[in-house]
Order: sequence, then C-alpha cells, then structure tokens
Amino acid sequence: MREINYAQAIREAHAELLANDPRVFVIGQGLWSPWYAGASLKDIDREFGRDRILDSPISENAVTGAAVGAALAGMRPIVFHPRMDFMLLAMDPIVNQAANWSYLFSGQISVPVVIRVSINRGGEQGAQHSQAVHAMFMHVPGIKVVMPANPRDAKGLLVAAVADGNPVMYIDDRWLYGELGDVPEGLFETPIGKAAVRRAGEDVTIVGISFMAREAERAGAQLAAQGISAEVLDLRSLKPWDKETVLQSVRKTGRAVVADSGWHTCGAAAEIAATISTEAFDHLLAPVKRVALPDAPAPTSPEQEKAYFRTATHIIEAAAAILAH
Amino acid sequence: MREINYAQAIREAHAELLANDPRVFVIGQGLWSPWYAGASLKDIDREFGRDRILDSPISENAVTGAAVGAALAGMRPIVFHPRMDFMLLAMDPIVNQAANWSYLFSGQISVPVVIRVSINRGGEQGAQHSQAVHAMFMHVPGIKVVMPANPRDAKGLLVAAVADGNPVMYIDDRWLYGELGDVPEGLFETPIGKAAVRRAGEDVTIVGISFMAREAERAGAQLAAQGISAEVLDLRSLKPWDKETVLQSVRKTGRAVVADSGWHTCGAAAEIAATISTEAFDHLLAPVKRVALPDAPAPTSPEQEKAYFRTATHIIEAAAAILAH
Amino acid sequence: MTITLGPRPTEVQVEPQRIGTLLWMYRTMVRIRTFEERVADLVDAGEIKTPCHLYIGQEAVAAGICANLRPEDTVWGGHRSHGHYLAKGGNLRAALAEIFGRATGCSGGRGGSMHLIAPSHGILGTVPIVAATVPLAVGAALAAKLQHRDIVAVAFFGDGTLEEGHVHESMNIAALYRLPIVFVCENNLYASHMHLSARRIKETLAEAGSFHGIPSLTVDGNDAEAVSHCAGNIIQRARSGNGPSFLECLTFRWRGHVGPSWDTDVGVKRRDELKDWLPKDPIARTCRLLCERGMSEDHLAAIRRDAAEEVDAAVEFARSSPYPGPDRIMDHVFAIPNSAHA
Amino acid sequence: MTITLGPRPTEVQVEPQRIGTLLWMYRTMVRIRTFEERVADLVDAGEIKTPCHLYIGQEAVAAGICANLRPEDTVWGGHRSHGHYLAKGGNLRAALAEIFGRATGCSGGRGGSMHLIAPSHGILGTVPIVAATVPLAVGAALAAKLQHRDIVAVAFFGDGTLEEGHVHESMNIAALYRLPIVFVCENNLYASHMHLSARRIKETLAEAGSFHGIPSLTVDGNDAEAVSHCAGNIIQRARSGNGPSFLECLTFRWRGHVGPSWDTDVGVKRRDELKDWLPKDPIARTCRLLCERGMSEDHLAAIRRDAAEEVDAAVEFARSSPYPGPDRIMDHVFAIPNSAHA
Ligand SMILES: Cc1ncc(C[n+]2csc(CCOP(=O)(O)OP(=O)(O)O)c2C)c(N)n1
Ligand SMILES: Cc1ncc(C[n+]2csc(CCOP(=O)(O)OP(=O)(O)O)c2C)c(N)n1
Ligand SMILES: [Mg+2]
Ligand SMILES: [Mg+2]
Repeated sequence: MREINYAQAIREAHAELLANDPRVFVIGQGLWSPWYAGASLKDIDREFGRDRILDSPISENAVTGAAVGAALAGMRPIVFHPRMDFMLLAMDPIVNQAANWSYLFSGQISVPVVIRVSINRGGEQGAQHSQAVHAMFMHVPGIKVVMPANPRDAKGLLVAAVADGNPVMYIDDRWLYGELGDVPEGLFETPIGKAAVRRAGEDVTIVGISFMAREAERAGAQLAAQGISAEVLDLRSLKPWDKETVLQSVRKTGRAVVADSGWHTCGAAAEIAATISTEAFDHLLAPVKRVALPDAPAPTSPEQEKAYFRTATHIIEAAAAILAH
Repeated sequence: MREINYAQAIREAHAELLANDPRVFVIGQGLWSPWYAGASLKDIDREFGRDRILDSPISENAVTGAAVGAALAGMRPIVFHPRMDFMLLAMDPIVNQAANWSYLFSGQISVPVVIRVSINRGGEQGAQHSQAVHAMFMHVPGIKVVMPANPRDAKGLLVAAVADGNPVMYIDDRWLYGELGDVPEGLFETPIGKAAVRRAGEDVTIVGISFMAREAERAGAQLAAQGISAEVLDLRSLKPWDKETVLQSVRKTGRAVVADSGWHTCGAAAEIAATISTEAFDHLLAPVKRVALPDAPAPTSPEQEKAYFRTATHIIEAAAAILAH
Repeated sequence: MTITLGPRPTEVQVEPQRIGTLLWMYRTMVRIRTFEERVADLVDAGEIKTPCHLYIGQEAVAAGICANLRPEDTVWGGHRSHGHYLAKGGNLRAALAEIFGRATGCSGGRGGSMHLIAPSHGILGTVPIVAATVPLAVGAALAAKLQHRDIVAVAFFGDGTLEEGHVHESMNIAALYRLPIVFVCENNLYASHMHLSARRIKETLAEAGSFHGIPSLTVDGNDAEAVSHCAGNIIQRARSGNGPSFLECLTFRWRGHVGPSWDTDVGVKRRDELKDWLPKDPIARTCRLLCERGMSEDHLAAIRRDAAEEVDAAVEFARSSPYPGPDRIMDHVFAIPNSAHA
Repeated sequence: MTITLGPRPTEVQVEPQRIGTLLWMYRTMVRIRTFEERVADLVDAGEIKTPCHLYIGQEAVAAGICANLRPEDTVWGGHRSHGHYLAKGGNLRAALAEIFGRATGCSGGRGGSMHLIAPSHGILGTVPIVAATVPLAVGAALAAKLQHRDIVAVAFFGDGTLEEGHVHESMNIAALYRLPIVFVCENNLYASHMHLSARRIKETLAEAGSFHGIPSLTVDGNDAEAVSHCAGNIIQRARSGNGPSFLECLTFRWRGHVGPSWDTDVGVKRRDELKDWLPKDPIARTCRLLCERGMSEDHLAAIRRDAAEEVDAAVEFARSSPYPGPDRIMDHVFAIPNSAHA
C-alpha cells in the first residue's frame, strides 16, 4: 500500500466519491482557494468543474441550509466549513434542521448531507480561530459525528459518511494534515461507530479523540519505554461512539484516561468518562482521568499557546497519576 | 414573606432592576406580547416604556449582537429569547463574541450582558420547539450559566446575573412558571455558582438541574416515604457549578443520581457524573446514575411526549437501582 | 410612518386565467378554508392540542402559486403551511390525522400542524423555525440544476421572515447560481403580534430581491387570478433556466397568530384592518369571478359541499386512528437504519 | 457579468475639506502605510507570526471617516483593522507590540493583529469573525441613544461581509430604532481569493441599505477628501438623531488577503487590476492635493519621516517587551473577577 498524508487522503476520498456518484457535490468557503482547505481539496475544482465544486459566498447559514435542502432533494452534498468557529453561524440548519428531519417525519425522508469542518488552531490566530466544539454536536440526537485521526480513516470515514445516508459531521484537524500513513486506493469505508485499538496493553486504557488519538499513540509508546503497558484506542466516531470496545478495554485494564482536544467542562471526554465510570464501575481500580483543554478560550501569544494546548505529555502525566492511585 | 410564582418572580426581578439601574434595558422577541414570555414580562413595556423594553424584529443574531455591543458600551442589557431553539441562530454573538471578549483583550473590557432564554417544550409542539441545549453553553468558557428551579432563585439569579458584570446566560423553564414560593421583595442576589441543599439525607445524593431539581425534590419526598433518605441538591448554576457542595454530599452518601432536562449524551449530567466519579472515587459505593432525556428529538403526539420527558419517577428508579448495587 | 391597509396597486397587468385553472383554485381555496375552519373548531373544542397557525384569508396565494406547479416541483413552508400542503396536493386526511397526532398522519404523528410532509407531491417538509426552509428551498433548486431536471422550488414565507438574515443570504446564492426558485413572500402585515410598521420603516418588501439582482414584484395576494398570472410567468422563468424571482403577495390573515381566535385583542388597529380585509375574501372574490365567467352557482355549491364532506370524513378518520406507540420514541432518529448503504 | 475595475462615478459633489483635515488625513494615512509596510517586512522576516491582513491601499477610508469622529465615538472593525485602529487614535506602539504577541500590546498579547482595542479612543474591540462587529456596532449606537449621548458608532466592514445575513438584520434594526450609526462598506472587490463577481451578480452594494430605508451612497474610497466629505454629512446626520446611513467606499487592497504577498497568484485578473489601482494610491493623491493647496513638500516629507521614526521606535519597543506568561493562561476568562458587583 502507498503512504499518503492525511490531507491527500481527504482529497482522494473526495475525488473518488465525486467520480463514483453523480449525486455528490461539494459546497462551501474556500473551495477554489489554494489555502482554505490546505492540501485537502487542492485543485479539486479543476478536476471536477466548478458546477460540482461550489466556492460559496460568506453565508454559512444559507450555504449549509442549501446543502441540507439538496440532500432532501436527492443529492449527496458535502458542505465544507474551513473552521468550526465559522460553522457556529450554521447551527440552525445543522441542529434544528438536518438533525431533526428524519425524526419529525417518521423516517419518510433522509438527509444524506455530510457537514465537513476543520479544526484549525494555533499559529497565533487567537480565540475566534481555534475552537473545537465537537462536543456540542455529540450532544445532538440525529446527527453522527466522526473525527479521523490518521490518513486511512480520514479517507474511510469520509466515504462512510457520504454513504451513510444520514446527516454526518466529519471533523478533521489541520494539525494532522501532514501525517503519513498507508491508505488503500479506491473506495472503502471505515465503519462509523467503531473505535480502533492502536496499541494493545494491560495497565491502563487511553481513549484518544482526533488529534489526541495521535498524541495517545505517542504517549503509549513512551509509556511502554517506561515499562507501562497502555492500551490505546482511537475513538474515531464520537457519535455513535464505540462503548463496547472502550468498556471491554477498561474492564481489562481497570484504568482509563480520556484525551480530547476540546474544552474540559461538558466536553466529549466528560461523556466517555461518565459512561466508563458508571458502566465499568466494578472494574475500575482508579478514577478515570480526562485530558482536555483548560476552560479558557485560546490565547494568541506563543508561550501561552504552548501552555494551553495538550499533548502526549499531559496524557502520560494523567496515566502516571492514576497508575499511582 | 409573600408567595409569588416563578413567572411573577422573574417579572419582579426585571421591574426592580429596571427601576434601580438606568443601564438596564430589555430587548428580544415577544416583549410586547401577552404570550411570548408567559406572565414573566406581563405589561413590562407599559411600566417602563418601549424605549427600554424593545420588542425586536425576528433577527436573533443581530439582536443578540446588539445586546452584546450595548453591554460593551456601558449598558446592562437583558436579551430575551422565547425558546432555546431560536437562540441557536445567535451562537456567534454568544459563543464567539460575548464569551471571548474579556479573554481576547486581557480583561480590559467586560461584557455585562444577560442572555435570557426559556426552555419551552411539550404541548405537542414538536422537535424544533422543545430543545434544552444548556449543555452547549456549559461547555463554553467565558460565559456563566444559571438555571433557577424555584421562584426565589428565579428572582435572585436574575439580579445576580445583571450585577455580575460578565456574560451570563439565564435559563428559565416554562414548566416552572406556575410554581409558588416565598420571594423577598426588593433586590437580592442568589449567588452564582452555589448549589442549594433542598433536603438533607444520608443514603443517596440527588443533584437536580432546573426543572429536574423540582422533580428531585418530589423524588426525595417520595423516597423518604419509602424510608430512603435522599440528599437533594438544586445545582442552580451550571457554570460555574458548585463542585464542593456536590462532592461533599456524595462523599457522605456514597451514591449519586444526576437529573437534567437535556439530552443524555454529552449533557450537563455527564459533566457532573464524570466529576463525581473521578473526584469522589474512593467514596462511591455505587455507580453514578444519570437521568436525562433519551437521545432522540422531542416527539409531538401526546403518548410519545409522555414517554419522552423525565420526571420524579425516573429519579426514584435510578436511586433505587444504585441503592441496590 | 403608515402602512397602507389595502393592497398597493399591483404592478402587473393580469391576463385572464383559464376557467379550469380558476375552478381548480376555487376548489383548492375552499378545501383549505373548510379544513381550517374545522381545525379551528376542534382547537376550540379542545380536541386538537398541537399549535395551529391558520391560513384563513391567505388561500389565494397558495392556490395561485400551486396552480402553476407540477407534482415534482417542490414547495417549502413554515408554521402556517396547511394551505401550501393542500394546494400542492398533500392528502387532506393525512394532514388532519397529523394534527390529531395520530400514527396515520402524514408525518406519522411526529409533527403535528407545524410539520407536514408529502414527498410524492414535492412537499419535502414544512417546519416552524422561521426562515429555516428558505435555504432548504435554495438547496432543492440547486439539486434540480445539478440533476439537469426542469423542476422548480417555491419558498413560501411571511413578511416577518425577511428579518432573518439568512433569507438574504439565500437570495444572493439563488441569484449567483441562477437557480430555479421562486421566493414567495406572503405579506400579511403581521409577524405574530407585531405589525410590519413595528418591525421595519419601509413598507415595500419586493425590493428585497432587487439588491441581489432578482426580478421582484408585488401582487394583490387576495386575487387568485393575479397571483396565478404572476406565478405562471416567474415559474416559467425559473423552469427554463433563467433564475429566481421574488413575489410579494399582499394579504391578511383573519385569525390570530396561532389558534382560532380573531386576534383583535392585539390592538384596535387590527380590528379596523379586519374590517377592511374581510370584504376582500379571496374565495368570495373568485366565486364572483367564476359566476361572471358563466359558472353555475350549483356547480360551485357542489365544490363547497364536497369539501365539507371530505373534511367530515377526515375528522372521523383522524379520530379513529391510533397514536404512535409510546414504546416507539427511539424510532427514526436516523432515517437510514444502522447502515452505511442507502 | 462584469464589474468595472475603476470606481464608479461618485454620486456626490465633494466640498473641499479644510487644510487641517487634509493634513491630518495625510499624516494618518502615512502612519498606517508606514506601520503596515514594516509589519509586512517583519512577517516576511518571520518575526511576526500572527496572521496580518494588510490595509495598504485602503487608507483613505479609515482616514476620511475618522477625520469626522470624536474620541468617544466608537469604531468597529474586523480582521483588517490596523488602519481603523490607528486612524481612530489607537496607540501605534501598543498595536505593534500586540502583533508581536507581547504583554505590552494593546490587548495584552492576547489578540494579535486581528484583535485590537483602545477603549479610551472608542475602539472597543476588533475581531476577525466576518460581520461579527456589525451587530455590536448597532448595540453601541443603541447604547448611545438610550444614554442620550450624541455619540456615533461606525461599523467598518468589507464587501464580502454583506454576504452574512446578520448585516442585513443589523441595518433593519438600526433603521427601525433610528440609531446613530454609519455603515461603512469598504468594497475592495475581493473577499479573500474571491472576486465580487464570483460572489454576487450585481455590482452595486450601496442599495443594501435602501431596502431597509437607510440613505445609501457610493464614494471613491481612494479619495480621502471625498470620503471625509461624505462622512462629515452622514456622521452629522447620525449624531443629530436622524438615523443611520450606508456608505460604500470603492477601493482596492494592494496586498494579499493575508500576509505581505502581492497576491497576484489568485489570477491574471488581479494583476491587471493592480495595474489600474496602484496609480490611484490614496496617499500620493492626497500628497498632490496638499501641494496644490500650497503645502510645502518639506512639511510633507517631515510627516513621512516622523512616521518612519515612530515605527522604528515601536519595533524596538515591541521586540524588547516580554510575552505574557505561560502561567497566566487562566487569567481574564471573566473580566469581572469572581464578584457580582462591578
Ligand atoms: C427562528 C425563529 N424565531 C422566532 C420564531 C417565533 N415565530 C413563529 S411565527 C413568527 C412570525 C412569523 O411571521 P411571518 O414570517 O410574517 O409569518 P406569518 O406568521 O405572518 O405567516 C415568529 C416570530 C420562530 N418560530 N423561529
Ligand atoms: C464568519 C466567517 N466566515 C469566514 C471567515 C473567513 N474570512 C476571513 S476574511 C474573509 C473575507 C472578508 O471579505 P471582506 O468582507 O470583503 O473584507 P476584506 O478582507 O476584503 O477586507 C473571509 C471569508 C471568517 N473570518 N468569518
Ligand atoms: Mg406575516
Ligand atoms: Mg473585500
């Protein structure tokens, strides 16, 4: 298999989906730009034409709503938001509309829309160009949420999201765009709702989400070097999330760290931690620890940025703390 | 002290705040209507004039933004949204702006805005007129969230919210508007961030949020009749929430039920449950249980509505389950 | 600042519509009116609980527009869409059962009055978040364009809906992509309790489209023939690939914002307005027109009788239908069950 | 569909502005230009990392508007607001330190280029979410009205910003409440890589206000005197309680959307446009005008020299300032600490 990077994998998924299914089109901001989507959509408009690759006006709400409407009318749109911060303007079409439509009409109509959004932070961009609020969408019934952490899943989850037929939010992370990995050619699906075991272990379970799944892998390797056997899971799907795999692992290790790149309070890690704590109660040897952003907006200056964002180091500290419990 | 109901208490808080401080004004939809805000703002425009009580066009985003801007310019606005579902159109001014402003500018400027919103559900209104997504705002740093469950706090928390000087989301519940209770006359504050012990007990802690705090009181009374001594806490503030009081209670009882009127997954109860499970780990005798809405939108027809919403009965069941652990 | 109570003179020369079209519109309006007056009674009687926003008085808009549509064309509405649903061909019995919250309802009892659907008639869902379906309609038009199908999307919305910014975003997008869509703004002078003059300083709404380069015009929304005439032109324009239009229809709702009351309690003004508007009843007007054009009063009476009978039967049907089961609340959170392959 | 590259003829007869005003505007524009060219170099050199959206080429707008403002009047900007900040009186050193991410920056190092503040000069915060500050400006104007103060709010925003619906909501609210606000749309023909013609079909933007009953006009945004003339009228109008106005300023940004590049890579078109626009340099133009009106070239050279020295000193200041401490990341989540009593 060839190695390509995460951004290339996203682009390849788009290209194959567009080539394979005339119902697929892409709409959103920055699609004709060399910068907005990084390399993840490079020249895709040249390949498939600007009729199917629609770079849009700065109208997040109506553009997302149009994607939802097109989905209701039989298309398979991928609507792209270059940042989560901007997507907050599109809460109505996502939360009130796409998520509710099937339920409201007893499943007579589906909303096969993929809402793709990038987490884009760091680089002294500041609080309004940093947010990772996937937890908000994890909270909402009627919408699936996936967050690939490596190139293979970046492709496989996008393909699965388009094929799913229900509203799926696909969240990638600009900090992962350069990651290399084996990716099969041709269309294949990473199943939605299934976590991946990235490293098997006995002493502690580390559940990583998106970028923090990669950091969890690094933490796992470093812990191994210290003689600690961590089982590292990449959650991959936030909703539905793979309770079985997570609980099975924690029942074995008795200890869990949950690592997420969103804020601590009421974040995705809170749900995972609460569920583990309740459902693996009798197997837990130590309290579940969360590694998440401090409850503060993102700072801008370099030293504060460094202090703010979480990495493998924080995961290792958390694991050490509960192993000492 | 006189008894008034929850809606009257809200109205009284508004009236006293408006009378007391010329910086206070109210803007939002339905302020001149006899229906939108129930009795909670009845004839307030007649009392204080339509210059200070501005019924607005149907423009949630700009109206909320205008309130934020007025706050930055020295006023103390209360911006009203008759339903949480509608407020989703105003995520940008709330989450991107109000919540970030102080942090972005190193505290040189404050945003003394109160964002008031009602949870309004049931009555066969359906999925888009039902949502209680307070968990989304609990997730966001830079904004406080309060949810009064009785008339006294309905008044005291609104006064505290306006006095606070930071952005505060004040969430009331239409199902509580008729609740009667003692309410002092004149301005007084219910401290933000402090839970209230509604019933002292030994066997199990029940943490209730908003409407579910009232249900928790009912559950507490019914459990007492069955010989079970529940300690019932009314959380009152969701952010910051009163970890100390909650943990102190759970360390005593060893058991906790968290009851919320939002959805289960990644809801407010997840945060409370995760924190209890981690921080009271060594004191817990049984897994923490959450009582929250099923992960589905709200149905419309009466029998399904009845099956969907949670009440004291569900709390009692949860308490019984963990007492049996 | 004053807003004229009566319609402004229309900017169009109305061509007479075919007698078949007039009759179809009459029948459509009568069915809507009969249906809704019964709904009003059933709300009063406490038998219907879901919030009902009645369209009584505005029927000529739905009838005039839909007279020009094909089944595969889509219409998009909001909280006040009984009329749009019926005019576009939605099943009357299924709508009433829906309002009764029954499993036999068009939305399976999950929607109530504010959420109606009839996919085979191009009604892909009406919902009560103001303005929400306007971008959706744009999306349906975009789908039609991408599918190279000559079908048209119609976005019905009220005067108040123009206060939501994404309606403006939607119009720009429709113009930019030259989409087959018609924006139909039903200006009934009110958004719930608020008169237009309390919400904006300019009376005219048709200009909303002009800023985005969309041809825009105003018509007497109580004149079914005029509406149908305008709709014919602009729908044809959209269908033939010439892009969107904006049509402001001046009309008035007789009843309260929600429920059956006459809503005169919101102000003296409204009482006066009602006095002006009741004589402009679109149904009586079309009835007179049909008589003038030679239709017999008997024939028209039969239409009214049929509608009454249809509604009677629907009430029986709805009453005798079951509610969706309380054990089914987790159904349909997702339309496509547990599979990645639709 | 074509968009004229040069400004459309302005709709106004420009009255000559006082020589003091012209000089002030010249100095202001020179300070902005000098500041930003230095920023561009420092970005190129890798010393500045925060995204910088340069205003070079558009200086006449900020200068012309702010020439008519008082310190207590508020201005609101976005991602491209160095010019607004400096023209309104913001401290130059503090801005540069902010761009360097230092604790001595105007935002304490928390904002970078896209978040500038100077409360005592009526700059209550600029932020890069497109359109976000437009409703905020409306709120500031509402505050002024409620406080019975004769101060004015100015919302600066770009052509692309009109694509966000809440700008339209904002204009309606401003008109409805007759607020002391001026909407200044800087039409530089681009929103990042997208030419105006790729985002809407109609060239004119001034009509945006008309729909809401707001007097709206277009001016050559590279002509400081013309901008100042128009601004004088509409700001006076706002200040005296006669409500909002909308001013479209036709201009062009010379550099890329973000960063110092000339951005000619986004298309051949832009290269041609630049060729047209560089000779319209607002600073050179004002310089010529001042000479015509008798100002000595020496005096003008001194202004330029002062600006260069000021910027040199600011760079030193910024470089030698400390970063905010990594242990302070939890500070200022709330401005009012832990107390209910501000
Ligand atoms: C986003 C949103 N805001 C507010 C409401 C409350 N609301 C329901 S209908 C309505 C008035 C709509 O007025 P208009 O568009 O003129 O339609 P009409 O009721 O006159 O048919 C309002 C404000 C809502 N449903 N959705
Ligand atoms: C809500 C939102 N959507 C998208 C962006 C990305 N963005 C930043 S600047 C910009 C273009 C703005 O164009 P315009 O308003 O014309 O201002 P200019 O850059 O020309 O000064 C865009 C799309 C953003 N910052 N915020
Ligand atoms: Mg209306
Ligand atoms: Mg621009």
